[in-house]
Amino acid sequence: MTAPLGRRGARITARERYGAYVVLRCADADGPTPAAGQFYMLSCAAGWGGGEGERPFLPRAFSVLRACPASAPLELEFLVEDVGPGTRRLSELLPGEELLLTGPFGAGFRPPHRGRRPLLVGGGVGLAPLAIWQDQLGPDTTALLGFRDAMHAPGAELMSAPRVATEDGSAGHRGLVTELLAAELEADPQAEVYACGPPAMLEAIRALCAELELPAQLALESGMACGFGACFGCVVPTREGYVRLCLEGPVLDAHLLETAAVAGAGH
Amino acid sequence: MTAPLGRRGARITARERYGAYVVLRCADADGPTPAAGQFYMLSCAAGWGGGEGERPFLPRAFSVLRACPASAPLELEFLVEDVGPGTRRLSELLPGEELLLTGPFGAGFRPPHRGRRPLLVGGGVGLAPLAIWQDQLGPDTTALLGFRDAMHAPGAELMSAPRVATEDGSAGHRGLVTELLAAELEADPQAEVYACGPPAMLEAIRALCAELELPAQLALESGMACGFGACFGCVVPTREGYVRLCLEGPVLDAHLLETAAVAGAGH
Amino acid sequence: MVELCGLELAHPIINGSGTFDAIAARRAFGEQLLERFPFAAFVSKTVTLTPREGNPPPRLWELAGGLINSIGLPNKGLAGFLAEDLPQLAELPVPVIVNVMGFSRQEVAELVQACSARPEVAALELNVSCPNVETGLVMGADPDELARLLARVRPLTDKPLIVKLTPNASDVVAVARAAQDAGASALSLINTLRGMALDPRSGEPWLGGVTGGVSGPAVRAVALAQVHAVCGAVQLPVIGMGGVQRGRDALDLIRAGARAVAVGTESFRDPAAGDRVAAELELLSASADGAQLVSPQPF
Amino acid sequence: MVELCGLELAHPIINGSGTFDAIAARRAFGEQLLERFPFAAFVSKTVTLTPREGNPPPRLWELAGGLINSIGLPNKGLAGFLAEDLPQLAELPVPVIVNVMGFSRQEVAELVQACSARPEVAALELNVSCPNVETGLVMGADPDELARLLARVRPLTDKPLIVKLTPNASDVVAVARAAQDAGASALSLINTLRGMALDPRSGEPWLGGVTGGVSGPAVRAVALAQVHAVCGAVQLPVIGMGGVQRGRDALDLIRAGARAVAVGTESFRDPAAGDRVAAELELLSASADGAQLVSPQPF
Ligand SMILES: Cc1cc2nc3c(=O)[nH]c(=O)nc-3n(C[C@H](O)[C@H](O)[C@H](O)COP(=O)(O)OP(=O)(O)OC[C@H]3O[C@@H](n4cnc5c(N)ncnc54)[C@H](O)[C@@H]3O)c2cc1C
Ligand SMILES: Cc1cc2nc3c(=O)[nH]c(=O)nc-3n(C[C@H](O)[C@H](O)[C@H](O)COP(=O)(O)OP(=O)(O)OC[C@H]3O[C@@H](n4cnc5c(N)ncnc54)[C@H](O)[C@@H]3O)c2cc1C
Ligand SMILES: Cc1cc2nc3c(=O)[nH]c(=O)nc-3n(C[C@H](O)[C@H](O)[C@H](O)COP(=O)(O)O)c2cc1C
Ligand SMILES: Cc1cc2nc3c(=O)[nH]c(=O)nc-3n(C[C@H](O)[C@H](O)[C@H](O)COP(=O)(O)O)c2cc1C
Ligand code: FES
Ligand code: FES
Repeated sequence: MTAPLGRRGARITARERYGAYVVLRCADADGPTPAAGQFYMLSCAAGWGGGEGERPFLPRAFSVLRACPASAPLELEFLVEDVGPGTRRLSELLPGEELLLTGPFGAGFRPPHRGRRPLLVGGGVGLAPLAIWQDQLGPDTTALLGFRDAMHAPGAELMSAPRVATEDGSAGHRGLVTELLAAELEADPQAEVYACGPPAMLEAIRALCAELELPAQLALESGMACGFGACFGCVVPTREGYVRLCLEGPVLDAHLLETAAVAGAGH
Repeated sequence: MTAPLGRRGARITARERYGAYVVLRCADADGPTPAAGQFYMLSCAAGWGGGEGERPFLPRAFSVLRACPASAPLELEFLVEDVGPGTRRLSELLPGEELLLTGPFGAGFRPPHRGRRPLLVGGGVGLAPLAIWQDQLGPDTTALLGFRDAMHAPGAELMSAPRVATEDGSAGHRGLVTELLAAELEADPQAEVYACGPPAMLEAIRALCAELELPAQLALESGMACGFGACFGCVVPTREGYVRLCLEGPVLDAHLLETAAVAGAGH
Repeated sequence: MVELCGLELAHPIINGSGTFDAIAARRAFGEQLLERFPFAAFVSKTVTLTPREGNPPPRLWELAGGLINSIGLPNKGLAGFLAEDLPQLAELPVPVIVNVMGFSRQEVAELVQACSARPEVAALELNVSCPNVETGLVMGADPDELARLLARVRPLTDKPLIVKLTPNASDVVAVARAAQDAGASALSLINTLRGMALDPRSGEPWLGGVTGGVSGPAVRAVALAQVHAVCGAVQLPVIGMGGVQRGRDALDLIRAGARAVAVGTESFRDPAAGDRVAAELELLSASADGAQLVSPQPF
Repeated sequence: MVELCGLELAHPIINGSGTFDAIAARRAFGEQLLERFPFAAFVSKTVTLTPREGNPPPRLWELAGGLINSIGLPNKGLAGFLAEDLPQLAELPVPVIVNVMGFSRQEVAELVQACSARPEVAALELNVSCPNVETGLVMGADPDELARLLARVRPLTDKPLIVKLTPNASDVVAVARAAQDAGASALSLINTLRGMALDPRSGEPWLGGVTGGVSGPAVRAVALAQVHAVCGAVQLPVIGMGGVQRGRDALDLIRAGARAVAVGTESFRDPAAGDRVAAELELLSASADGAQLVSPQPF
């Protein structure tokens, strides 16, 4: 999906808390329906600046969590975790206030290879692109989600019947979601993995899938200034050299990567 | 009154509109009761920045409109007119939100000379220091107020029985408040003038009082970064050289000035 | 219409080199990019003689009102640029200015000659912010060094040769004068200010390239001072840039003497920023006293 | 405790010259200023040989994350300072560093000698951001010019002589090396960046002094780059400054090599900023991995 040229306003229509997360819903009257795995660059029409260190200044990248093309105008949902001045300001937005956005940008998920069963694996806010992907693949698609603790576990409500791991054992399996994944893959060698989460988790998944010779599509993060290929800031190293994640990604084939632990990404 | 050392938070307790103006009321638990004519430097605890030109950054100077020492904690009122990014952000503050302030700073009004009748003359937001002064001098103290138009005239409600002039004739005398003043002074040569308003108005008042050889105390404005003598940015030229308005003013004896039209002040 | 060393521009707003990739933007925005191209001319990202991967990430760090970048001039190299990119850039509805940088006079000469030979190229912009590996001097920080460079390359092209100055110089006016005397067609400034950031966790330099260049509103006042000083000292047309976000910022640079204005960092926030700035500028310029529009509530 | 060329400081945070007037602050805040003085040493505003009124107003212009000032060094002159101000500054609970500036080597020599003779003075800071009227060179932008100045004045005092560098130089490291070789006791940087603003109404320069100096968070990254470069090149203790708002900014400068850190513009926003930054810095430094505190939510 190509994006409208220029930044546009989108009114917040709803805001809901899920533990440590906020889901923002907005009306994107002028935008096209995004593909699963695509992202937008978001900022606020008012008060974007003056936080910690006088930031934010640049817009912030957000995977689309959910798109409701049936509604007119198109409604988009984003999942926000407050980790710094940009996400703080965004998570304070109230219904009626205005979001500024550009996008949708980037290359999203590709359908599973013939005969492969899609398996969604997410950590924390990494569930966002998986939710819209599950919407498209169907509610039966297996989803494994990892969260840090009880504050974050409510994020699981955003997907259909996920299996959950928490590091503190407050919900589901005590431990890492990669442990759930390992068990799952052992049981099903026909899986195709779709994953999004912190760099260390993605790298563990990449390594595991490489070992088992399973296809995996990883939605990565890196620091982005523009989202449309203008700044060359978002590059990640691949076997084919640096690629701009905003153009060639954010979803990359795992076999393209020597590592999914991207410098400067994550928090 | 000396000020507490350091910036402190003050919760907004009320916010009221008077036409183009907003009156903010806040609880200043740790501050002393200010003198009439003193001022505070105000900013917002959140979202101070990211407006027009990525400003505001510095705090903004505001005369105290009214102090309610009877209330515990002390409550302060400020009168805000939205003329730029700082006043815009301040005038959006809602009850419960936090103001940051330093002050009270500067030298306020001195009592009238023996046998002199105080006469308050204000233009626009310049009414602020006159309101608290009238509170102290008594509600009978004559006040003449000038406003641009019908949008601004509601500011008159903030003082007791003022006589009003508006440039567009929408309320009171059609014309300038200095016309009311000239008539008043003709009738009463025992007046002592207390004035605050835009530079051109103050200069007209200064010239008039000089001609009539009447004492006048003028509350001036100039661009201020700090409010407590640190930056040397707020100087105004006087017969004795440049003086820091935040320390020696904002109220200056008219006879100290060759002109009250200060470079860079007003909007 | 604005005339810039022979180029006819529809309005004074162009892009800053390296802040808009028209080919990538066409992928992101589709054909509407050509229909509503936001700039009156397109300046390419810096092209070097040989291909460059650029610096290791992270390459960006956000600042108060700006950012530091340490991109490291990734590009396909001269041959790749001329073969693959230039034909695509030629499809843009505006003149194409190619920005080049060499690490020696010989390299710059080759770049200028090869680009100049191509009809798609309307003008050349010389990025002189890098050191000359032969002399150790930053080409654009030393007037004599720059004069020697231009003496070598100016005769090699009939096309306009714009020199993009570095702001990290003790005396940018002296450098500007040297460029004028040596035959530059125009000057552009400012490039980014040298800056740095540390990783809050490790305390080590955050940027893969260790230091980087500061841009955005944070540098606007520095840009205005340098443009004002240079315009007061040379007769050449000047392309002003540095922190432009709004028509009013562009107006400031024009009032300081600039003929055209480039938008850089603001395009990251709004891909149509060039267009918006041009429209705001026109509005401001149209009013007899442009400034009144700026301050909507004179008392 | 921090040792800075012989001075014992209770913590590493001091004020930037010209950004805190302790005498005025005592008027505004009363005696609590002495009880909770926000800095570990007090640096005076620049003192010149003869009294100066300073520049005509307006003197300030707000920027994205900073401001431009064109104050113009108003001061009572050496005699007035020594007679009226110094005795009052001596009442502060911290060492007093006197910042001086002369427009010729002879002027600087007189200032250094006279201040050095006063026991209230713990150290001297030389502001070398102005041109030498005899040579036309900015004393702090040219290594040789600075070396000649220090050769003249260094022998005149046994007290620590801190040289405050200007950031508006092509090669600040070369200037720092020259200062070290010529016997400076310490370096402080950065002073303000040259900047400008126009009156939005008239389009004329806004500041009475036409150009001014940019300070605040907008210059932080530039300051960090210069402090890092200088600390990597000299052995002298360095006082780092430029845009410090929080303990973390001070920590960055210290990690870049600074011994002490000055807070300037942030004191305008919060008169107790020095105190706050010192407390935040201590908290950060106390944690084994100071940085964890910075990023409270590692995934
Ligand atoms: C394609 C993509 C999709 C994403 N989708 C989502 C999503 O759906 N939901 C979600 O919550 N997040 C998402 N993110 C992450 C989100 O963009 C970041 O969390 C956000 O940008 C952080 O901004 P901040 O201002 O809150 O924090 P910042 O402080 O800007 O960033 C946090 C991290 O950035 C680094 N950092 C610290 N200071 C700076 C600085 N000055 N400049 C640069 N880096 C700094 C550090 O590593 C820090 O831990 C996505 C990112 C990408 C690239
Ligand atoms: C002692 C004192 C008491 C005051 N009391 C009151 C009061 O009670 N109520 C009230 O409403 N106001 C009062 N003011 C005025 C108030 O402080 C200003 O209106 C306010 O600072 C404007 O800030 P702003 O960000 O809204 O607008 P700005 O845009 O900062 O200022 C408006 C004017 O400042 C100039 N300007 C424009 N851009 C800049 C810039 N970048 N940097 C510097 N100047 C610029 C122009 O002249 C412009 O017209 C008082 C001022 C002083 C000194
Ligand atoms: C990410 C980024 C990349 C840049 N790349 C180049 C470049 O390749 N060549 C060049 O001459 N200038 C480059 N610049 C400098 C800009 O063209 C411009 O001079 C500078 O950013 C100031 O303008 P701004 O504040 O509007 O961004 C780059 C700037 C940024 C922010
Ligand atoms: C209003 C103002 C006045 C200043 N006056 C002086 C001065 O008199 N002498 C001097 O050496 N530096 C002076 N400076 C520079 C500061 O000491 C400091 O080097 C600079 O502002 C950077 O620090 P900051 O960003 O924390 O303000 C002044 C700065 C400001 C903002
Ligand atoms: S975010 Fe700018 S190129 Fe990818
Ligand atoms: S406002 Fe800073 S000295 Fe007056």
